[in-house]
Amino acid sequence: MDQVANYLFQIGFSFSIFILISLGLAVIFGMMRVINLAQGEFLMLGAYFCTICNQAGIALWLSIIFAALAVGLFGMIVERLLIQWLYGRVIDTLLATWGLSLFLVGGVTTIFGPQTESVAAPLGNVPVGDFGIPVYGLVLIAVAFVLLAAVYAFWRYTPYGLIVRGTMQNPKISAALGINRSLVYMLTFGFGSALTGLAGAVLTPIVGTYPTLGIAYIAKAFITVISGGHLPLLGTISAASLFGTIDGVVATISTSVAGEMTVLFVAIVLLRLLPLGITGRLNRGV
Amino acid sequence: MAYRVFAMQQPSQRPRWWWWLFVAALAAFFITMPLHLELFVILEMSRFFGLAMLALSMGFLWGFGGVLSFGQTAFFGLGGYGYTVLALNTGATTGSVFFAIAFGMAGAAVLGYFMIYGRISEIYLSVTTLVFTLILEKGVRATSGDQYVIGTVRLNGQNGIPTVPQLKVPWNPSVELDINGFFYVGATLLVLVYLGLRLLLTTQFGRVIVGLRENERRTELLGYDTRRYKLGAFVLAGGVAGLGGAFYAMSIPLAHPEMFSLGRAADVIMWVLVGGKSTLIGPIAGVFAIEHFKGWLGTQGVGQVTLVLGAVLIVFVLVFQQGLLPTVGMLPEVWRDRRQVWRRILALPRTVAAVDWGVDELALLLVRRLARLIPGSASRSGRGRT
Amino acid sequence: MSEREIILETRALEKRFGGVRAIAGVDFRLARGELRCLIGPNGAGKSTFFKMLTAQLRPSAGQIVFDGHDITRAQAHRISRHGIGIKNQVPDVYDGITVHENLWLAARYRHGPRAAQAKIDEILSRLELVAIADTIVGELAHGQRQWVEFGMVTVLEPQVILLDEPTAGMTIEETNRTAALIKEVNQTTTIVVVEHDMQFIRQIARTVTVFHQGKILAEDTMENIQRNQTVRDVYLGKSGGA
Amino acid sequence: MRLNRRQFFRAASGALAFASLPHVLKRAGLAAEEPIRVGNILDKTGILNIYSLKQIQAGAMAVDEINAAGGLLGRPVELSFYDSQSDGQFNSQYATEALVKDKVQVIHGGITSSSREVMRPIVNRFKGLLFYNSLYEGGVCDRRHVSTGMVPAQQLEPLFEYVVKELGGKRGYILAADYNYGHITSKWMQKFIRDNGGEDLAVEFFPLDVTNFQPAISRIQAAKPDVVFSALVGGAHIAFYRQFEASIGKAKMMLASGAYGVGLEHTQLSPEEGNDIIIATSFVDDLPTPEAADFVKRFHAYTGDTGYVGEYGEYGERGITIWAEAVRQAGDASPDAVIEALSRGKVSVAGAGGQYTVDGQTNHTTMDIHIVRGNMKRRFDVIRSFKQRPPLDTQLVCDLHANPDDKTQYEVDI
Repeated sequence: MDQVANYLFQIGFSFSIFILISLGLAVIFGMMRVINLAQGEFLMLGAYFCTICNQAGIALWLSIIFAALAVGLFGMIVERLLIQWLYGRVIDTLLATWGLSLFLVGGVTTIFGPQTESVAAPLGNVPVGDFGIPVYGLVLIAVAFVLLAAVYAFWRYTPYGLIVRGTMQNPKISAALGINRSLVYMLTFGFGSALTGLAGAVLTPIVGTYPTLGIAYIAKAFITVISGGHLPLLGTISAASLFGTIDGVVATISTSVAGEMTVLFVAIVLLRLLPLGITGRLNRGV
Repeated sequence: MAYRVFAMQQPSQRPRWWWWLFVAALAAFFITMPLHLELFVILEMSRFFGLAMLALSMGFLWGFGGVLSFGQTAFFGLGGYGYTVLALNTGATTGSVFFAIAFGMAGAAVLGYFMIYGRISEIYLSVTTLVFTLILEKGVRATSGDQYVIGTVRLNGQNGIPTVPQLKVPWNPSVELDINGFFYVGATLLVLVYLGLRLLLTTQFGRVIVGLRENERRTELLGYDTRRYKLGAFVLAGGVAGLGGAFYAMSIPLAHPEMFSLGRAADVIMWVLVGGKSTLIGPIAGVFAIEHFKGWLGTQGVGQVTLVLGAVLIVFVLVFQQGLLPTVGMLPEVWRDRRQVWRRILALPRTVAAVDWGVDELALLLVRRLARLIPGSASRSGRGRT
Repeated sequence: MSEREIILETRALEKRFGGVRAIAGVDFRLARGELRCLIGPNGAGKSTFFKMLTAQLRPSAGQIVFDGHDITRAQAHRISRHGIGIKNQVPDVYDGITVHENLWLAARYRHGPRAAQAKIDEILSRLELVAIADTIVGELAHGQRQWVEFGMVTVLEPQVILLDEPTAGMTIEETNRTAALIKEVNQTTTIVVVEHDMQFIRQIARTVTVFHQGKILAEDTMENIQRNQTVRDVYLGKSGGA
Repeated sequence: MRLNRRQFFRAASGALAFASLPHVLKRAGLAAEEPIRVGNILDKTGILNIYSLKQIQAGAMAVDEINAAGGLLGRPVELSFYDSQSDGQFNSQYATEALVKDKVQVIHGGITSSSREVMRPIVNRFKGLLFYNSLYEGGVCDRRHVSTGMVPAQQLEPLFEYVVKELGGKRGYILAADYNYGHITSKWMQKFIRDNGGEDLAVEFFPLDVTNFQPAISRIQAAKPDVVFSALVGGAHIAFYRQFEASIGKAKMMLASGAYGVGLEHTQLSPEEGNDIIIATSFVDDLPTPEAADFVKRFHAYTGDTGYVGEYGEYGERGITIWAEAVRQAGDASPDAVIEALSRGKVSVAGAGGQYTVDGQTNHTTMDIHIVRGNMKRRFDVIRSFKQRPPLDTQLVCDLHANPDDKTQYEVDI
């Protein structure tokens, strides 16, 4: 019984991590088609903002929100300075954001040093039979689900969501309808960045805060969104469920390396079998 | 989209006399180097040769085939490990070099078949190759335990294998090449690889590869089986990268998982981009420039090397798309027409901003107009039409 | 028409994009030697139809038979080798290399190294492109790029040439020249043209097929089509006439 | 000329101490002499530079103090620094550059066993000398390599005797970093658990970039050990100590480590997360000796940084002073003369952590070992000290007197 609960927790935890690291990318790459290789570093910045706020004595949950806002703002600046010149030039975007990624890792290391900073997650654990399940892990799972629902509702049911979806599908028509396209791009990029920053901030009590934090997650985030296919949210959820389950199960029975390698391998095979991703054949939805 | 208009010479043309002169001069420069340079430079150059082959494989595939594969580092690593493991087991170094080439090609063939015959789009290809090289890196790093042995060789995981055998004289396998001998072999092979790829571009195969970059669909509609050509280019580049890996492993001497890493993949892109991806000599120059720069930075204690490299990458993507060599090539012309050029450069950001989503036709046009200012870019070539 | 040999035929050809049927059951027959025009309002499915014939799109259902072979599932390069050449709507050329190199890539495969040069020279002079043979194609005017593509297709010497809007963006003179070229090529080759320019169609067409909402609405001589009330409704209702 | 430019960049970079400033040399009357060149190859940048930063400064401090005291054999010592960026490729590249181009007499450097194994063949090829100032898994038998750090028989043996026998940690679970240090160290750990009548339940390895230890922690919970032994390394692995405290807690299960603290982990964890972790070390700032206090004071004054220095910082001074003593005994700074002096076994210096004596048979160092425990002040309480422990494990397999050409790294077989 407690073994089952433990497995469920491991799978839920893996799934939540996949969701958290990919949700921002689902907006930025899935919707806007901006291939942002600095995504991992946005995650890392979120972690740093959260840590700084927390060390300044601000409550953890408030620090997390600050971090999301700060990274969202940073994302908008990046969009203005860098991305906006590169729309439609996929490979150039990839290269420039790779440069940004190196730059940010170098910059943060120069400013804060290489050492791991920390934020304590003081919630303790719930005993389930022989196992102690960390409360913060459960919080993380809850955050992932709430975030997912919020983003879906926002996209689906608010006028802003509609404007964004329309603009991403056909920017010329939106422009003809009087929508400030450039503004929509900037805000959407900022939104995606804020989601990523939030994810980084939520993760930091578990994984710590250090400059190369993002590098560990970037490949996972991309394969999740790419394997998901052309419906960013639905695709990301389905890919995250698949990969989260594989990772959770394999890592628990074998090692975490085996878990990661299995996920990457499954992703490559999946792309060969479904070149358009899991949602490739669906055509409605977000 | 490639702006080959900046290339100093159209690659499908048969090289002209001055090009042969250039190759000869390059070869002569390499041959005399040990005579007038200190030992350390010779060692450094030997190290660069392996890297330059990696850069060439990337430059050929990306600059001419239009395929941006991050997997070149994977085949580079496969070559390095393939050579090391086989040479340590058998003692035959020359055969192991050939094996390294074959190993790189085999890796490329398997991965390439998966992707190219699966018709994965350009960007998915980039990401898939990236994931491939990451899997290899993680896999190799996880072989620290003493159960991971091939023949008599322990793979050593994270540490790598520092006992890479030095190249021996092919016809007398009991004698190891000394530092100068290794330098000569590396230089010769680099020149040969460069020469081979350069001449390949003038053949039908080469022209179809360039056709793939320019317009894959059209090439297919003309009756070429584009998948075969693409796979051919991919496998060839894999072989060149494998050879580079073997040489690099011998030169430092170490076969290690960093050969597969993200950082290495970033380096390759930087070499090719900085040197100029529309040429084959550019990537080689890029290796020498960037690697020397990086080595210098590390002894200066100025802080994070990645900070500087990241900035360099951004600047080159945004401003010097063509890379250093082609940019330098257009300098005299820029000076002659400086007022006009300035006007155009100043107009560039505004023009780009005005360009519609997804279409940078205008910028393209502008670049082409700029290119027209260069003699030889829209050259009336001497190709004889009978 | 039935006494002439049918070279290209589609049976109940269909293409669905999600829930939309872009091509909704087309039975199309083309006889050897014909010069056929396809017309129809925007979105009628003409370009989609062409793309399915050349495997740039996969049919959702139905069959394509060319010269006795079922080519429904064939790869694009196979179809080209069977003998269908296409000029796409957007000029589909190699922008970064010269006119000569463009034609070389086309001729080399079909004719081998020795014959290729002669074929290229012939096409260059026929299309009056000799003077710009060494110009980068991307720098040419729109009309010239269309001709380069036309040249690439004809140098393949296919049995059937599909031309998707060959005169788009051309001046009146250029259009007239194109019409003459098409007629000339038609001496030896079967041609299908998609066009909007009625003037141009009147110049060249014998039989016209009208597409509407993914189906064939009518197929007749140009004169009869122009008198056909249904066709006029479709055009007037949709795009205000040609 | 070259020196000046380097010094300029060092000063400008701020973080690197100003080794051998010209005024130091002038005051000591050394400016005119031909300098003895020393290379220092450590990670100023890169993912593992936390281990190197204080060592770089301490090494520079030691060189400055030597120069201020009149130099070595009447010559100034010139320190060249190379940033290996936590990437083995640079260890190879800079080791070659230091020996071939800059012609250094000795290289101090290498943190990970990987970086050491990269440099060792190069040092042998160009007949140099490598001082490896880091704790490691032991067994390297090579006359051109000198280890000044702890090896398992020195560090782990007393630790395991204390934890397994005295504290009753009979059932042990081992977590280790996935490279040669972790693999060989985990074998020693298994051996020492068994030697003390305990049971080793499992050994797990983690790549250096792993941060999610939840699956491992659930396996630990299922196995119910008395104690978890860690040989985890680097910034990412700090997450383990955090997740361990959140899921299990040291109130329920003991946690002991061979590599905790040297990466300054305790300064980055919360007091609860670091409290009660038991380690064995050759130096902590909290050692109750005047030598330790003096070293910390000098380091703080030299760098202006008043934080915790720790073992890896102290290694910087230890390496330089031991080498300098060997040069004095040899009367010559060339590698072969220094090696000859070391092999006589008379090189011994009094350092911050006690007496350090290089064993001529193995080129390893005999030193004092202290068992300490993390406290709520993010520091360590010293529990017990062991005087002058020799590098027994390596001595069992290595005899450079008998086999001067040996270059093997021997591994323990269990």
